[in-house]
Amino acid sequence: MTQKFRTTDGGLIDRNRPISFTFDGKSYQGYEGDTLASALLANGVHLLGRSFKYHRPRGILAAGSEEPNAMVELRTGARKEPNTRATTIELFDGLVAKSQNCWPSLSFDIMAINNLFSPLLSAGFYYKTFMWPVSFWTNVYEHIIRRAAGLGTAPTEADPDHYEQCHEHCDVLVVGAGPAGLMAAQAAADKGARVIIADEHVLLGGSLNSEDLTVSGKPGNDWAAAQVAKLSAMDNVHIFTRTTVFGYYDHNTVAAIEKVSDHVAVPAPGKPRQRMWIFYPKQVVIAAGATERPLIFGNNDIPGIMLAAAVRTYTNQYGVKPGSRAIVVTNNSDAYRTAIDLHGAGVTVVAVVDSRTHPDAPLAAELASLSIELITGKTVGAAGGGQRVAYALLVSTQGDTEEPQRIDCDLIASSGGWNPNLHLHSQSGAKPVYNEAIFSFVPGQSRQAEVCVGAANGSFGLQECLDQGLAAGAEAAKLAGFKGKNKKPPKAGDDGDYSIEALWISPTPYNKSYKQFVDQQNDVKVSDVNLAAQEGYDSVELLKRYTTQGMATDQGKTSNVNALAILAGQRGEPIPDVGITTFRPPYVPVAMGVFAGHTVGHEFMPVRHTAIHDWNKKQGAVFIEAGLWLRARYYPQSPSDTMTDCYIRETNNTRNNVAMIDVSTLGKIDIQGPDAAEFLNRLYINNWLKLPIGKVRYGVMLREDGMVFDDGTTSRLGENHYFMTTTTANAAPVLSHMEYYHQTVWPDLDVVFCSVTEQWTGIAVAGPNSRKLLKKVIDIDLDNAAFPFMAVGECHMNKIPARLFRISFSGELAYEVNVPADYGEQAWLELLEAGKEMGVAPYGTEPLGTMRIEKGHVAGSELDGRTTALDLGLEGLSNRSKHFIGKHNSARPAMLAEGRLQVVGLKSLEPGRNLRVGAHLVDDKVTLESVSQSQGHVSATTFSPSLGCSIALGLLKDGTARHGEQIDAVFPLDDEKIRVEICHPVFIDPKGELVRA
Amino acid sequence: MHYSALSLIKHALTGNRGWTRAWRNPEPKKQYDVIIIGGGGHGLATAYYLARLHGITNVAVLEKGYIGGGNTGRNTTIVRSNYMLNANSQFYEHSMKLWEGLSQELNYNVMFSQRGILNIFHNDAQRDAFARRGNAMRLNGVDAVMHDLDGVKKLMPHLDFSKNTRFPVTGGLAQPRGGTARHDAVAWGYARGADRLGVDIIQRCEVTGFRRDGDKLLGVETSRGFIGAGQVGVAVAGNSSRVFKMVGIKLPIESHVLQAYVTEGIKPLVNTVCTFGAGHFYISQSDKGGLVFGGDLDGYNSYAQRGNLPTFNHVVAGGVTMMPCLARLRILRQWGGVMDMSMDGTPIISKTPIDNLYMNGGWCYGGFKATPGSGWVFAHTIANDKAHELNRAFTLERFREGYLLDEKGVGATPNAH
Amino acid sequence: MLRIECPWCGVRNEDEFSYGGDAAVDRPSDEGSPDEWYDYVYTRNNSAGKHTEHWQHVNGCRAWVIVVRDTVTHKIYSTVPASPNLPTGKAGVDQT
Amino acid sequence: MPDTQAKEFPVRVSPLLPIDRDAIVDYKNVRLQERKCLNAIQVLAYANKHAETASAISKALGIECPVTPGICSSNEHTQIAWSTPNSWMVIASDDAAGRNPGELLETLQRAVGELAAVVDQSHGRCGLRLSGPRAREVMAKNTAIDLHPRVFKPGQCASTSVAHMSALVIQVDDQPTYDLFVARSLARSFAHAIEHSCHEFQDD
Ligand SMILES: Cc1cc2nc3c(=O)[nH]c(=O)nc-3n(C[C@H](O)[C@H](O)[C@H](O)COP(=O)(O)OP(=O)(O)OC[C@H]3O[C@@H](n4cnc5c(N)ncnc54)[C@H](O)[C@@H]3O)c2cc1C
Ligand SMILES: NC(=O)c1ccc[n+]([C@@H]2O[C@H](COP(=O)([O-])OP(=O)(O)OC[C@H]3O[C@@H](n4cnc5c(N)ncnc54)[C@H](O)[C@@H]3O)[C@@H](O)[C@H]2O)c1
Ligand SMILES: Cc1cc2nc3c(=O)[nH]c(=O)nc-3n(C[C@H](O)[C@H](O)[C@H](O)COP(=O)(O)O)c2cc1C
Ligand SMILES: [Zn+2]
Repeated sequence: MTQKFRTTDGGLIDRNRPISFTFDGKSYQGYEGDTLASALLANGVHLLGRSFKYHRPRGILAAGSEEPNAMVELRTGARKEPNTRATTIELFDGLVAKSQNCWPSLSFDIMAINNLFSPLLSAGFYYKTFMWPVSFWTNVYEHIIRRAAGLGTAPTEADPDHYEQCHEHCDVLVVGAGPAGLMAAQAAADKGARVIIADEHVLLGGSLNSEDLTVSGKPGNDWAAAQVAKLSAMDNVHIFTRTTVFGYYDHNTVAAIEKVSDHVAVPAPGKPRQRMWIFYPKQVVIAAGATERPLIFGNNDIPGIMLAAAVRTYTNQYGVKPGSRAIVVTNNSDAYRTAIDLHGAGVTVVAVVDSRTHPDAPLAAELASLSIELITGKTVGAAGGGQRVAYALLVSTQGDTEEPQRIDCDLIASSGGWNPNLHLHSQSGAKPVYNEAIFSFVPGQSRQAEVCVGAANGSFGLQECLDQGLAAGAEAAKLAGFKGKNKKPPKAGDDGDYSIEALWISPTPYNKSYKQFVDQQNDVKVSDVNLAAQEGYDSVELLKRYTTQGMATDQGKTSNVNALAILAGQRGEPIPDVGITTFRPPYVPVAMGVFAGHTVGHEFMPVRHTAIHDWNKKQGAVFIEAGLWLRARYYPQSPSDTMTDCYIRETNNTRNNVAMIDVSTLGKIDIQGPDAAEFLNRLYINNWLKLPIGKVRYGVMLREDGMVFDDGTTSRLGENHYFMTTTTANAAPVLSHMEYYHQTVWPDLDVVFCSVTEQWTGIAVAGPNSRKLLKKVIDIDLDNAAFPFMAVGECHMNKIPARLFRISFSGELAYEVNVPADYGEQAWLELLEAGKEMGVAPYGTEPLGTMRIEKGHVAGSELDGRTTALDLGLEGLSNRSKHFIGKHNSARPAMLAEGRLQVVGLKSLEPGRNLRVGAHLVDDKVTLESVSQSQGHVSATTFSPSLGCSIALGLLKDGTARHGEQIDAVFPLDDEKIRVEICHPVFIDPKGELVRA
Repeated sequence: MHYSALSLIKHALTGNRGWTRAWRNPEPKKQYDVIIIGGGGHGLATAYYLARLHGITNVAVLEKGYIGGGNTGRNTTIVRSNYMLNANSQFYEHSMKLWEGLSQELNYNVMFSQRGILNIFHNDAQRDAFARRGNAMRLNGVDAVMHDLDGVKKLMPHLDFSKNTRFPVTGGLAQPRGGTARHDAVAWGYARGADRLGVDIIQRCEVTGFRRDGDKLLGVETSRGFIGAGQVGVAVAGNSSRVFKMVGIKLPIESHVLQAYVTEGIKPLVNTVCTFGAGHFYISQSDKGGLVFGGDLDGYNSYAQRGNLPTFNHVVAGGVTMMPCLARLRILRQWGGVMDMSMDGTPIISKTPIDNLYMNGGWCYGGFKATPGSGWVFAHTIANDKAHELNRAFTLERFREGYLLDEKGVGATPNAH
Repeated sequence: MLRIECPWCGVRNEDEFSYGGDAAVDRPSDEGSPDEWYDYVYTRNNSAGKHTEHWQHVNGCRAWVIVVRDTVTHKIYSTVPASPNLPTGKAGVDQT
Repeated sequence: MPDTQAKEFPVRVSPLLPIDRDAIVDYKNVRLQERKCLNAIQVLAYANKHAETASAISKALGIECPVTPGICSSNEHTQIAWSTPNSWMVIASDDAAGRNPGELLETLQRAVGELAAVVDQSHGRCGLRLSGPRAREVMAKNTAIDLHPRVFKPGQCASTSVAHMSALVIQVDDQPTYDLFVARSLARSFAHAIEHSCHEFQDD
């Protein structure tokens, strides 16, 4: 029979909807509403995996996201998810899961031999060994350590699913939909506030679904369902199920993950797998409940040893019997309910073992009425069994000197008390404080607009939870600006009491030693904690790092408080003095895809296209990235064309004839106002007060530290109207820089400006025939006298309104036409048409680079943020009698000292051997092997069609004074060395006659 | 107590009860020859080398919290010496050489793992910049290899190599000797080493001021009272400005948060340290199996020691773009450290305007790899009252004069380095 | 997530803004000494606590604003326009 | 500049051309379309001329020019959106009021005279219209500003980051309909990102 361990009835599963799944290749059945863990338990499967270090059998400890042990590999192939907690996986048809960290099989795992060597594998053992012989570290030891580490294996294919991110604002965010959260949401919503309530589970109600409790006379889960129905009907409430709030960030920003499609085999079309929500609440009510902590005794990690409340959850919510013979071991009253509920489900409860000597009388009476034995003043000292617990050995809390009492059982439900879930509270910046009544930490002073209620506040009584939830919800709404009367809380049925006495470690049975696990996932034992303290790793943080306690995928949710209590005991100090380790996001591990959202792959960064892009693409242009832009790099004419073929052809066509390039990517800034000239004068190192209307000027800007920032041309279009261009790379930084100075430093300047980069398509027409070409389409006089070098004018290009600039980057007679971008492609086509008879052709950025190198124009690779105007040969432009940005720091001693890298031209002296960017310049005494001081480097290279050799620009120590010398350009990465001649950086037309022709 | 496989067996047989403290827990003395403020890797290494190489053993390291609790304990542990500028290259290479013998030197396994570091590039401009750097490395005697696409595929088989991707991978610059180390162990190993040579390591002892008599430095005020010192070295990373403010020195440093993250542990997937060329993302896998990764600064002055959300999202987006199979792996923890960002991105290891007061800081996001080298030259600087050749360029005065060491070329914008 | 209240646009996420650094440094005049210029460009108070700083609302109205923020808690005390000459925005920008 | 007397005008080519369909997204509950032939004129007031400029614009266009941030006033053809502390974006489709290209620009230039700079951005922006019952949810995936009907209503606008790109958002009606304006060069990436966010609603 399948599902042997299902109760006959009850539970919140849908027994009419069976679901098939496989675990380790074997098929099982469960029901809708099950988790993988509950379904496995229903089938009597308790062994789920092997532990990290000793490969001990591990089962299911808990029933929620705090689970340290029950981790499986879920799904297969590209959808594989290692280390997935069986306790949080909603069962779906066709689910496939596998155990991890075991070989050859889960039940027989060879590495379990580590168990025998455990004294050797004590805390921090690897720091003390593996150092000899030295070479073994890299080749042998580390290899083994790495293979042993990690539990599951990662998928290696791209994830086929997608993820999303969404933003939502609200007045009140309620985290957790247990009784406290539901009340808080209701109270805030009743006042009209925009409310978000989020819970990890699909079924809202929190512990009401797993406990046998009543509210307003109804079963707790029914009350919760009614409450949820009421909230769903309100349009000011947004309910998020399957949504875990995982991070509390600055300024009350809260992040959550919604598992949109994890409960189905494959997401529905268009649906994301998971979605990150970024909430912007005015107020937050944290009603996240509490996590039970296990008692620590010998072999407390054997499958079948579970948290007492988890046992209730499996019994009540999932209709599962986690065992047939149970004992309950506790130090508090709450766990008695486990015995009562198990009994109700038909499980034999052999005994309740309470470490306290005076347990709660009514509860004791109730046990008696059910004929459940109550043993007080004792606890479980150790458990026994192989892959499933078989017995418990009882010891007195004082320690014994005789053989322990043995009780046979297949389930031990253990409760060591409760830890409020303070993660979010603590992440918000608050400091939790220790509370002696519950032997755990409770919320401290709030640092953000946040309050904890219910079990998260250390208040475990159901009535208290309802009362606090209501009051906090109402108060949060009020703080968010909503008025209205508070309602009365509903009446909770009696839920017993929660008194507790501390018991941190059980005494071990007489004369025996056992492994007592603190952190079950990382296999950290009590002895490891003690050893760490003994060796001086005795603050909580050092303890954590030395033993790795709390560093596993559960982040110590069930182990941290136990660990620090043991440490405090070892140090002989009170727990609050020892303190807790820092809570960090995320509250539960969250898939990386969620943080990335849509911003991956092609959406990681947008692409910028010019208006001529489609034409370029049609031509088969090869593109290059320039920031986010795509620019045509060169235009192959046949499949066999290499880049060199192309740029030589395109360069020749420009130098000898006429060619066009799309220069739309340059930054463009429209500047207007009475103080525009003065503003420019302060931005640039050169003079701007006397630029005539209709003229263009080249300018250089420095950063405040004296280094060159950007260069470009600025034109004067009207009395108070200028048009600036920047380099493509610096378009945005230059605009911000100008806005900075205008708004913060010189707000009195009456000038306005804005970017018009996007408005204009820019086309450079260059070459000796450029004037001839343009004359055919431009409606103004282009003769040299009327429109000389550095002139600008407004005109039409055929019907298209345009601006024409006579500037040149190539060193040829050249113009730049700007037209509104929607006309860009048409303008381009008209120019091509007009130039057809002259053989006009497009050219890309590669020949552009060639020509600028030949012409000695510095660009990005020389303006590398470390060069001054002097280094770049531009100091001549500067006017030091006026003020400009960077003036003072560009005159510091080191900026003028000898030994700076200065721009030079370089010519290969070895025909047929081309210089390469990134080569360094060294004197000829240096061999490729020797350590040396580089004297500079090659910043830009090309084969110069005009000179017929490989040339370059470089930055060379004191380069300006070294023209004519020879030096080696070395490229040790490829064992290359080329002899070069240092020369003036302007290789062609040094007087600039061509551009003025 | 010597650590070895043998001692491990011996102690295992006696229930591990024989292990003694790795370092003592002494009460501070009244007076020390040298006080080092800051029990991070740098402070502890400095103390170790002062004792070991310069015979100065009357030394205390004062740590306000627990040792290694600053950036040493929260960094992504990348060790490399792939710098471009000569002064940096030579200094970090010296440090690299010390790393190579560190576990033996300290008799403490710092798990230095030379799994290599690979900087991916995506276009010619990036390749050219890496070529310049790689060639500079080689000229300085540092190992560097330029890989083409196939070479990258061998080292990092799970990157997105599809052609139609936003940022196709075209190659990478590797430093095979680069790698990672077990960060905490570095602090602990130096602490134990220094302690064994007589250095006092004093935790939970915050320096709150300096006591001076005119120009003469007398010692430091601390949360545990005044402690006298002949010389004081400050190695407090992100807190440099706060400590130097106590003596009226305003530094060319801003404090910024850098975040890091670790995923759940998995079996080996990433076998080298790898950086993305198109976004802020770098990744490696720890000995414990977690993928440790990080990206850029949060971007604004901060002492918060925790990271914010937008940077988190951006870094992970870069990671998933570079390596799409990461999407289903889960992040376990996010944290942050306070970086001492200098104005040119290069550290300061230097004398200060105050006699007998020395500074070690400005490490930005790269000081872990410097730990041995930094301690070594800082100890030399303190012992000789004079910089070593290797830190001669790392002065405090270089900003005033203009002798900047700006690897990135972004100028005095600390959040951009 | 820092949420900065732009005096014009209202509260926006930090990723709409770009950081401009310490706003308490005064830019020297053209006659300023080399020391003053050095200080202005390179040295910072770098306070742990209240910090006056520039931000630009780059993905919004492009205004530069002066924010007073605690660098330890990240709490923002106030945000005001950097330029005294721009038309005023929304009333009530005290973010305390 | 442009000669508005000329009879013929060149054809404007949309920055989105390759994905030029009637609608980029056409699901039952959400639609994304391009607003073609856009006129977008930025008017930047000089120092102390803000109020005067506003009234000059109001007078010229017969629409109250907003002096409060975040407001967009409009009539049937034209929207005036508060844009930066010293500027507005005046938006209309070319043919909307039977105007010629350049006419709106000239009208504004004439109206503000020396009070303000008038800068044509018509070709520099791409306009998209997102509408339908799911439009708000699509926006929530792309922008962090609060678009809840209690907070953001028709007639309001915001310059903000949408899909990680700078955009101007105007709420047109409470269907809801949003007009989105982005830099021309980013238009395709932008449209693609918004389109991607709509996929979830393909079946409802
Ligand atoms: C997220 C992140 C990733 C990083 N990644 C890398 C990397 O991959 N590779 C790399 O090389 N570097 C990396 N770094 C940088 C590197 O961690 C640091 O540069 C380096 O650890 C600095 O070491 P330190 O000893 O100087 O400082 P710390 O380790 O920070 O030590 C300084 C100590 O001084 C103490 N202190 C401060 N003020 C006082 C006081 N008043 N009194 C007493 N004690 C005081 C602090 O508590 C602290 O323990 C990273 C940093 C971070 C935050
Ligand atoms: N016996 C005890 O000592 C004890 C301890 C704890 C709780 N209780 C009982 O439990 C109830 C407490 O009520 P409550 O409302 O405070 O807590 P609860 O446990 O009933 O509800 C908390 C809810 O919050 C959810 N949650 C927790 N963290 C979350 C996160 N980060 N994101 C999203 N959801 C999250 C949980 O899934 C759960 O549904 C009372 O009925 C009380 O009697 C008793
Ligand atoms: C290289 C490295 C690896 C880490 N691996 C883990 C890990 O596996 N599990 C874990 O919980 N934390 C891990 N951490 C994070 C630490 O738990 C901790 O967050 C970090 O040291 C910062 O300290 P704090 O969070 O106490 O401030 C790692 C940290 C580093 C630097
Ligand atoms: Zn704004």
